Amino acid sequence: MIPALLFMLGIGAVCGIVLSLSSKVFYVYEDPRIAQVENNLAAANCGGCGYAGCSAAAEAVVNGLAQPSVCVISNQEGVEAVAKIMGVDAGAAESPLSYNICEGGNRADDKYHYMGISSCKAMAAVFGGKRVCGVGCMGLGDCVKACQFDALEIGPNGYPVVDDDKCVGCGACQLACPKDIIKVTTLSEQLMKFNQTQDALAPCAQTCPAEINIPRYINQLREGKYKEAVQTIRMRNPLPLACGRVCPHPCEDECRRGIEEEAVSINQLKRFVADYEMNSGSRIPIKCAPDTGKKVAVIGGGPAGLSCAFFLRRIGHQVDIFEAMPKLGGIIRYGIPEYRLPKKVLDWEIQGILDLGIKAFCNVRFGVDFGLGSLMASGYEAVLLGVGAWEDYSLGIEGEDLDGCFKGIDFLQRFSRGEKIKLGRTAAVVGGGNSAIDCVRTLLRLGLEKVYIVYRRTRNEMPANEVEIVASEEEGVEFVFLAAPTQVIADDNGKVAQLEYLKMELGEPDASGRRRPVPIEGSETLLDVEMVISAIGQSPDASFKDQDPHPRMTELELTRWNTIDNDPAILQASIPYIFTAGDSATGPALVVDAIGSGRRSARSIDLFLKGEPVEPVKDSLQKKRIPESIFTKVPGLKKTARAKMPEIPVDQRLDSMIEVDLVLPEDAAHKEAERCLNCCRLCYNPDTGFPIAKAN
Amino acid sequence: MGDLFVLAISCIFINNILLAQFLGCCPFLGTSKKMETAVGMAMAVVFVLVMAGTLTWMVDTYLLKALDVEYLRTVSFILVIASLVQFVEMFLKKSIPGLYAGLGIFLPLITTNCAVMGVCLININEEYTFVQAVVSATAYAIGFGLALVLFASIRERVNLARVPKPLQDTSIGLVTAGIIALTFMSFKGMV
Amino acid sequence: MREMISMVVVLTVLTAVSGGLLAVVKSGTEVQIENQVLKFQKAPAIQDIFPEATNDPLAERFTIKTDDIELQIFPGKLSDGSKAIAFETKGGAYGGPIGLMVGINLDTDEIVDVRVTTHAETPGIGSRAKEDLSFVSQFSGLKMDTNFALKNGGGVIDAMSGATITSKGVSVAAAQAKEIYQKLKPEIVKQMK
Amino acid sequence: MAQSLAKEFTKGLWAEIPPFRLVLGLCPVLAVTKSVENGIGMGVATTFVLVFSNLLISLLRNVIPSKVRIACFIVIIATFVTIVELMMQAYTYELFLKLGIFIPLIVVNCIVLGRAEAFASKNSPVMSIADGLGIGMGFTLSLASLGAVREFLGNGTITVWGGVPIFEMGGNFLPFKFMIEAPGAFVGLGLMLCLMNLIGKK
Repeated sequence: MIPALLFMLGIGAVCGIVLSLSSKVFYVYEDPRIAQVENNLAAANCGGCGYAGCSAAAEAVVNGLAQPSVCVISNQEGVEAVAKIMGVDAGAAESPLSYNICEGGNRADDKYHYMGISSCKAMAAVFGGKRVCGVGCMGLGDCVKACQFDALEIGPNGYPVVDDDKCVGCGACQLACPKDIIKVTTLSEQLMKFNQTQDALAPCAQTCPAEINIPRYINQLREGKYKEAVQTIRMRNPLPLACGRVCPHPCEDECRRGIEEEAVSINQLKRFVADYEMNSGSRIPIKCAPDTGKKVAVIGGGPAGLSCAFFLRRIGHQVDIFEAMPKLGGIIRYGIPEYRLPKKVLDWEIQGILDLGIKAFCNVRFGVDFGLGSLMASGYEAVLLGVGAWEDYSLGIEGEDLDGCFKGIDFLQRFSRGEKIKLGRTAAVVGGGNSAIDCVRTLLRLGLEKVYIVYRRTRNEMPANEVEIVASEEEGVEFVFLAAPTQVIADDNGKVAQLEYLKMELGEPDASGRRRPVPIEGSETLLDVEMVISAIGQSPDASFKDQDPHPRMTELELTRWNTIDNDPAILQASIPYIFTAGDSATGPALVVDAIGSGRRSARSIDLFLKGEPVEPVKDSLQKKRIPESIFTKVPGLKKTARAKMPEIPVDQRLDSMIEVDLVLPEDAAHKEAERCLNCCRLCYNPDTGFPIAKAN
Repeated sequence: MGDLFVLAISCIFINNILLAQFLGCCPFLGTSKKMETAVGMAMAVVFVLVMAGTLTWMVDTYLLKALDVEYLRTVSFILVIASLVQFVEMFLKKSIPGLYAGLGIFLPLITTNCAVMGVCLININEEYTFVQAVVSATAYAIGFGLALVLFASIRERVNLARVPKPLQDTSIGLVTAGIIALTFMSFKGMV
Repeated sequence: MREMISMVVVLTVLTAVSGGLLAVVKSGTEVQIENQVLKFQKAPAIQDIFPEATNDPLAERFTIKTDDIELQIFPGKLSDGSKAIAFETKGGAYGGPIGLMVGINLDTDEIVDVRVTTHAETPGIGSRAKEDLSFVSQFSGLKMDTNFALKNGGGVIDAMSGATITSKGVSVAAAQAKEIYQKLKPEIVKQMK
Repeated sequence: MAQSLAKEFTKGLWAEIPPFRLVLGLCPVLAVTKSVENGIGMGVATTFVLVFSNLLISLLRNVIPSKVRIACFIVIIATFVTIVELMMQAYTYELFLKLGIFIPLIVVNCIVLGRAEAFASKNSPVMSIADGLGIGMGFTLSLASLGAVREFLGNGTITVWGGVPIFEMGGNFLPFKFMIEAPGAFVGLGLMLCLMNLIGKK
């Protein structure tokens, strides 16, 4: 007894002292999240996860290489705790949940008044519905009666509300509903849903190229549920911070309030909730479906690639991104200047995407550093080519290669990467698009004395965003409209000295509907500038096609604009396992277009990986509108002023690259959200009397 | 010397710790998915096993047997091994980061590796001398590494094959291990 | 600092409690374990060695202590009246020590029979020493001054094919028995009376 | 309370049954399942250790500093393992001989430490006992079933307790000796895992 006690006492003390001392002596700093994560793993060091021990697994989780559910022993609680530390969702088995797509409820007018019927099914059979809206909920609660688990009830607005905690995904409600309003879907199905002609959609949601459920997130914002709002956006758009800053918001063009007065400032509301998340200090968990074990290579880490990778990852595939530039982001990092989208914001947003467990390899160029052959050998089963459009068009005029001439995207990109560019004192930027505006505004911030925009049509035809044009006007850019450059003239040292242009006048409308500019004979004019930047559009750089020695590469068809030939409904290229998205599929377009097509290509890739036929979405609403939802007048509105975007005064802008546009303050955001009519197909909340007027 | 050689051969091949004695199976399956991991793990096991084998032999001979408390062997061995591993890990991390990067991350996995504890116990049960104990620990560790690396290289190939769904992953891994074990059985006639 | 102290204290107290607890359990089960070892390991071997003993060798066991050896002796009275003893020695093999119960006729100094008691060898090979009676029966009737080494080592014992090391282990154990016997015989005879 | 207690208990029997669902603690599974009897013996020993170490760790969970928790858990587990070892030596000596080195090696069985860390260190004593009992029983069940398969195919018998087969194949049956050798252990477990995957799809 005594020797045993002494022995154990001794050995315990020695071990304890050695360990506690060495933990002090050999202390090394490491990411504190590793220790936090490790504390929540089972710590059995069993190796069941495939990593070398719990600390290695914790490190892998923190570095985004493993899922929070990596531990094979850990229970759900542990997994959730880890997920919380990492700001991603637990990603356990994907369970289907009931999901109600109609939030119109009793807002739509009744079409039939027959008080005796209290069953949706009977109502649908007898009258084909109760309300004027052909797709909306009838609100008689067949689904509620069908639910065995008490998970459904008719909410205050007359449509069924699902309690996710109680729902088991049995599907009884879906069977009971005669209108396909309530659907039992998994997360993956919801993520891969595209707008269809029979959906209950507001005009803005139909217009948004990313198909974000706009009324839903504005409603959530209004209720103060900012996190839920961000989650709603992330169902369709992985880059709310970037889009909230740079999107030209086509959605606002179709806003019903915009028919009577100024449209709701949808994009600013998106930016408000996105900024709220970023400034809150913690990431909102992003749900991912369980791993499928399939591997996809995404080439190009721009908005299209990121979007495709994000959605593929969320539906459970393993995704690796290959990027030629030193960092991810593509055109939104290298083409959009800091004052519009700060790199810090972009870094934060991209990190959140990578944290889902997406690996990124930067500084590797497709066709040079790796090719189709090496991808196939590494086990990738599908490839997304989202290489963007980085090749500037040439003006095709004499003197274009002189010292002092630049090309738009090339100039912005080189500047973004920190390259020292020899600047002149004055500059002319040729072109009327967003890149041209980006160039002039950047040049102003670099201290140039005089910057011109030379455009061959007038201000009305400029394709750049209106806000951008206004901002550049405020900042003192001089516009030279109706001018077509004819040559660049050098001084004695071979440097740019003047730009010669021909004056134009507007003639008959051309195919694009804009009036064609016609040159005026003998109107050559000289403009004294030391720099000329041509920003007249870009096309994809398809040099990889010749560089990659893989024999199948010859089968990849390109269009005459150098974009990758594809079926726009499925984005599949001429080689079946290659898909495309973004600018390399369509030619230069909006960021939000790229995001939408990234998700669309993710859907096609998913189908392809599952071995199902890659077919277009049935009854797709892509680029179309539901005719009955487009109104010409919207009665019942009180005019209220649209929230004005806060911005930094012009005199403070020009000496740095500081972000110009600011986020709405909370009260202004709420006020703006109140302006949303929460439209659906037919119904909307008029400013007067809802829901009291309808309840009677 | 000849005896030690025979001992080493029998520990590496005939009584291979993984395939004949079933010790250390968890990391065998866990760390064999990638070749890199397998090599790192194998190195770390050699490293720790030799140290642990030596240390526990000394604890047993000079403390447990001397005090006549041999029944405390299990408790004291595991405590010594766990502390040793943790100590070595902290030491490497601070002092030799290069080595730590290579095999340090595998160290925690070894605490609960029954191969380490098992070999230490075998050394005592067999009443090996100090030299024999060191040789057997080294040889068992090499045997572990050999089996692990062999297995990992086969597994990397198997991953590329079309395996029926229910058989995938661990299941086919175990069957593969069985076939390797079958080949190792043929070493039995060697000594 | 405070944290470090609590770490050391908790660990120390815990190990001490564990040590104490185990000491108690050990002392509680000690006798029972000894009985079990006798019953399952030694009894069957002795039964085989002295199949017709007229006494109970297990019950009459006694222990001899000299300076460096502590030996348990099982005395047996053979059917022809001669006195015999059995004791256990150990020899090493690669799979672990081999215990050998050696029965010796005190009157003739001849081996009555030997049996392998413990082994931890690879199943199917080492255990043959236990099952393969033709191997151990080679020892029966040999004088205690025989060279028990294997034939290739200059002795008289044929090794089992495919189990050389095990065979060697057994022969080492037998040689050890010879040494002990020659040293302790007077003491044993005295104790047997 | 009672409901969640039952849940913790039953999850070990199917939803998280080791080593099929939790591929852990394979060493004893492979090594001792030459017969049902060995499997049951090992399973019961492990269950004992699981239950008592879970209980003690759960009681001490607020006292143990987190930095030395693994060391403390190990000491607690090792203590119970030694108790089991001594008990088996005293009362079921034959089984003790058969299981040999795998009894002290319960200490490094990942399941035991895993449950200690993942469950007992965060839950109440009663729940921890239920968890330990459930997982332990599940482990016993798996060991016994794998033992049954291997013993039946490899030896043509089924032995549940005391060394006497309760079932024996007729004389025409030629056992697959390979099944009770090392390779058979791996292949047997691999195929059983496959079977579990087949029938156990949720």
